[in-house]
Amino acid sequence: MPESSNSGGQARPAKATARGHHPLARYLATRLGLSVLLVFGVTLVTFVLTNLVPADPVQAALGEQAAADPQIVAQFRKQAGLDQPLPVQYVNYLGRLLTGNLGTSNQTRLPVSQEIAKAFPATAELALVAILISIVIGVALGLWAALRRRRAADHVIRAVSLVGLSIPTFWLALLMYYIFFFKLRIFPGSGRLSPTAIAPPHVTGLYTVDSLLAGQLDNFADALSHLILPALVLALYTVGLLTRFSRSSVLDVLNQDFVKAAKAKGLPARVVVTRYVLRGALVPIITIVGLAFGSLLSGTVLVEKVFAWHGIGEYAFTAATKLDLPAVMGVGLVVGIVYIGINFLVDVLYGVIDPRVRIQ
Amino acid sequence: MTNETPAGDGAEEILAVNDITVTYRRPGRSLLTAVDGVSLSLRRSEVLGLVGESGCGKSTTARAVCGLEPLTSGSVLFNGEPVSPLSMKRRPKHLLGIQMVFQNPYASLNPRRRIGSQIEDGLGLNRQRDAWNVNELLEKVGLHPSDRDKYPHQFSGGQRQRIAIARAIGTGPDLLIGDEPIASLDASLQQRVAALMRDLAIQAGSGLLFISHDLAIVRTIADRVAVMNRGIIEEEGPVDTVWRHPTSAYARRLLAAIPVADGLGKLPGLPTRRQN
Amino acid sequence: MAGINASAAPATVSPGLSIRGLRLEIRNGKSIKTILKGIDVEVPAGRITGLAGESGSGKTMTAMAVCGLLPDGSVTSGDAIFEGQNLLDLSPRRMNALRGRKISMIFQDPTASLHPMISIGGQLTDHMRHHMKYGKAEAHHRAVELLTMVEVPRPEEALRKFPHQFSGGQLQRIAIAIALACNPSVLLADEPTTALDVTVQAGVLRLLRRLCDDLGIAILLVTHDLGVMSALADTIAVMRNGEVVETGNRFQVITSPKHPYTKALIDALPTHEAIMVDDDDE
Amino acid sequence: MSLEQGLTRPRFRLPATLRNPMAVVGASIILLWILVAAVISHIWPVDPLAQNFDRLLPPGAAHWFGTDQLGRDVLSRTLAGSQTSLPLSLLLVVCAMILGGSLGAIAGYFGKAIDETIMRIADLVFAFPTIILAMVIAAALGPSLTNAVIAMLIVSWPSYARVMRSLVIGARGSEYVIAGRLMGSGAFTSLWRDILPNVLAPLLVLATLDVGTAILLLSGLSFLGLGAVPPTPDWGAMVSDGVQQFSSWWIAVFPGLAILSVVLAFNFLGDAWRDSLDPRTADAVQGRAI
Repeated sequence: MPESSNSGGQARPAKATARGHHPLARYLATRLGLSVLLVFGVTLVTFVLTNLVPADPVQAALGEQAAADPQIVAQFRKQAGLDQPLPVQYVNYLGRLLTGNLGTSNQTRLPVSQEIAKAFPATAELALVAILISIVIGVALGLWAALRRRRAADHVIRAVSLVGLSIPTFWLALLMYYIFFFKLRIFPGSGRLSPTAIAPPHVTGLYTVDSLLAGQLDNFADALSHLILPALVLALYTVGLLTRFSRSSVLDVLNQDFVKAAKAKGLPARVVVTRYVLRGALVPIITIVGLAFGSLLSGTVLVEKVFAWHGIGEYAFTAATKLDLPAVMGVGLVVGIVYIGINFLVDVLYGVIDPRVRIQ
Repeated sequence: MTNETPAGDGAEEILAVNDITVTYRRPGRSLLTAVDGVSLSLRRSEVLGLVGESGCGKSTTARAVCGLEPLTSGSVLFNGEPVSPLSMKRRPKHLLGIQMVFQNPYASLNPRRRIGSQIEDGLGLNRQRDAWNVNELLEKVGLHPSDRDKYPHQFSGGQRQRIAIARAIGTGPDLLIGDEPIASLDASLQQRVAALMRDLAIQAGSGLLFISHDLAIVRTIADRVAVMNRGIIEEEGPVDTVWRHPTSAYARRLLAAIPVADGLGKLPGLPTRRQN
Repeated sequence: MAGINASAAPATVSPGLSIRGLRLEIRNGKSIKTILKGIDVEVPAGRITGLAGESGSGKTMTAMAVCGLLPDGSVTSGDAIFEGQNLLDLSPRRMNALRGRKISMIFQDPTASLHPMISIGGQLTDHMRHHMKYGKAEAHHRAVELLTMVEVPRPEEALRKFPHQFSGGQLQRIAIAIALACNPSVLLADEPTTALDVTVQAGVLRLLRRLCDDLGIAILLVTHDLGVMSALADTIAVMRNGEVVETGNRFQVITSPKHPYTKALIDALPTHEAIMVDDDDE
Repeated sequence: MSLEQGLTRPRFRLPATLRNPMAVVGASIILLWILVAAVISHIWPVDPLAQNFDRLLPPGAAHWFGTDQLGRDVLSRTLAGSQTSLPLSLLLVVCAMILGGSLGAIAGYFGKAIDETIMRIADLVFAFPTIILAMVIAAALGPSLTNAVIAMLIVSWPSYARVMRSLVIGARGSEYVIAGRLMGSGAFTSLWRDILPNVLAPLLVLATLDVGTAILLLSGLSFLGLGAVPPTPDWGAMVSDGVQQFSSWWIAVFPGLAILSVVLAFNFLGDAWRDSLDPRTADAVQGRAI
């Protein structure tokens, strides 16, 4: 029985299932738990910043004139629950959040949640297109640079990606708008649609998708042409980020023995790259895509204003410049939760892609 | 350093490992018992070889003896006193007499300090102040005194391992542990480095616990040998007895599997009748 | 080193591999490192030819040069004759067509040389389908056959599993199956058992011997372990610093080495006198 | 056999880094801007705050970079902008590195509850996109450069903590550190003598690259009106002025170029440095790319 020495290895998987649950399910449950915990953390941060940090939250909420009247102040404190102990205030705050109440904007006197809900699809559309552009271009450039490392293409791609990481997004937005709209008139100007166009019937809130669903091809073309320039500007930083990281992830994989082994099998270079190298680099690349989403969401705050793109970014910009605290906090909270959700999705993808997570 | 008492029944026992168990909790998996009721003892100027294949728990045992691995049950006594696990605090004085030489010669020395000062750290612990000096130690391990001002990366793997041995011996240990100290070296060096470790340990009057997967080399330097498999000690005894007349099935299988460089083209065997 | 080579076995005309005067330099910027200084080794079919030496002696590079997987900036000269053509002169395209088909390779650490995210079945069949133009069913059938041959238990099930679900010894058997998939004539084995435990190693060594004898493959065994060498190789070439210092049949090289370096290597080994394997005494 | 390549510790090699042309370009631009911030902008003849009636003048002989909506000289304001951006970003990075590095080292070395506490706080910061959190904090604290820097410190220490923690955990288990502990060194000696010197280089690379990020973040906050308060000359605020004065491109273009040049310079330097520490690239002969 020459096999007897190896049979020990077979005992391993059998033992592993001792604790029951499917490994992927357990993994996902852990990640979900962590995400929920983080969401609570995010609410804690916004609570602390709204209620404790401003020198005088009452004045921040009421404005200077009303805050001078002690009676109004006292009534406001009572109404807002500010006379209660902090933990109670936090629980009340959570309760309000659960009912979708993010407070009222100091500027517009409208509920913040309502305004954010209105702006959300615009930003989602922009960010999704930008991340798609970033993934396609960034991963391709990173792969190319890694395969041609230390040669001309690598050096050029490196310089380009570093420029992408160094350009201030808000400045680039202004510059592109000036050149391509104001001077050259290649792209349409601000907004999500031309002033004469009528928005497609609301389904997803993404104009490109909605117009296609409604079969309005002109509207689709119009929405797309408005989308391209801001999406490209927004994507430049993340393209740089993804290029750099894809390059180093691919280099890591190229140095692995299994790539050498795949080449020793005589597989064509194309197969080695797509089947062995890219798949090996996929997990780190997906991680970075998750992070890149964060910088995209940050970028929208700096880009949307310039293109008059009525999304969360523009709302946040206006709120920040006007020091509209409830609105700023609302944006922080929503964007934070969206970002946590995206990173949870990344974790899910991880589990699906990597058999070492999926099967024990 | 001239203490060359041969290992005998009269020599004092420095290490007593009594029925220790070490268990790990693997994330999301069942418990892993790496060491399962191991007992060992070691006297001054004695060399005990601990042999087994990867994952058998021999390194975990070595680390538990140093206090690097918390015990699930059992006890380790060093010079009659229990070995406490290494915490964030300084290691208690009475435990400084246990020193270790590690497997990987490229990681066993601080890359940013001269080897001379690293050896001096060890000398600082020696109760006999002038037992050794750096130059002597370097010469003992076959290096030149002028090497003391060099950095680790200027040496080969074998040389680094000798430096690590010099540092450990310099402390004047009662117990020296080698955790696979020769596994990363070229075959032609393994025997020599192992013999050097034995000679220096005996010369310094300390006991040597030598962990290795290579029974053929352990045999040449150890007085006694313990064969470990899946966390338990399958067989223990004087090295020649285990080598010539192994009684446990595992030890026989291990011995039979060692390819012998005899030029005969004999394929290492797998005993055919293990069932009994 | 031609003088020492006199005792080498005469070159066979069979589909083995014949390495003559192999030189390798690696150029990096202005620095030129000479890795191999004229290697002569015959790797006849149906025999195992050992390439021994310590780390840095160039034994692995010799194998890599033969299958054309060298680092950037490598320049080779000399001959590596296989089926009447010099492998060193082949275009990358033609070399790629031979690799994994006629000349295949196994590596030291099977946990690293198999892709952790591709199933065993995938890694065992992709080159078959490319080289042999097998269909899905044909490739699957052959894969099961191969796993049976290398004695991996429950082959059908194993094909669906991933590398992390196997022990090192099983993985090396799988790697050997991958190497043998397209019926190669030459197998380059680079330290095939170094990462394995001795008891597992014993099984893999026996497997390699059996495959060599049954299939008549020419095996080039690269290892630093003279014990493994003595157990498996029919002829042994000892390398040092990019040169072959001694070649001869197994028994002669190990029991009466001619070159002082070989002698020193053998003397450094622990003696095995009186190793007792009481196999048959009950 | 591959042990040697894998485990040779990265060594501190600035000179080798500076042989890289990219690093030379980066270092030169940085030196030039330091000179501008420390000397040239102070002795520049035109007052960056002086307003005149020649508003929104395009670049010309009198005003090389033109004038803004209040008739201030864009060139002298761009030069003066370096006085806030550069020192504040450098200060911020140094503070973040010390704060985050220490916390990360403590978390990594001591583990357990300390580690959990520190890293969960870090995770919380990472749960927000950077500018969003900085914006939220700066808005709560009120607009000023100091508050912007405080907000940035809060958002930037965790990346150092994470990197430092993983470096320390990697080094903590390495054999020379354990050998040191076995020879009786306490936790502090072990950290200071055995671990820190061996993990410092990657941290410094991160800091170099982070100066660029800090400048982008600071100017971003100023662009949002949460940083420099008018009339302080600040690059981000100047670009913001350009959004209002759309057709006068020069108001925004020059300060933007200033930001780009400094950030790019730090990125060039940091990237070249990282490259020289990278065993994969330092050791160019490793196997042909496909």
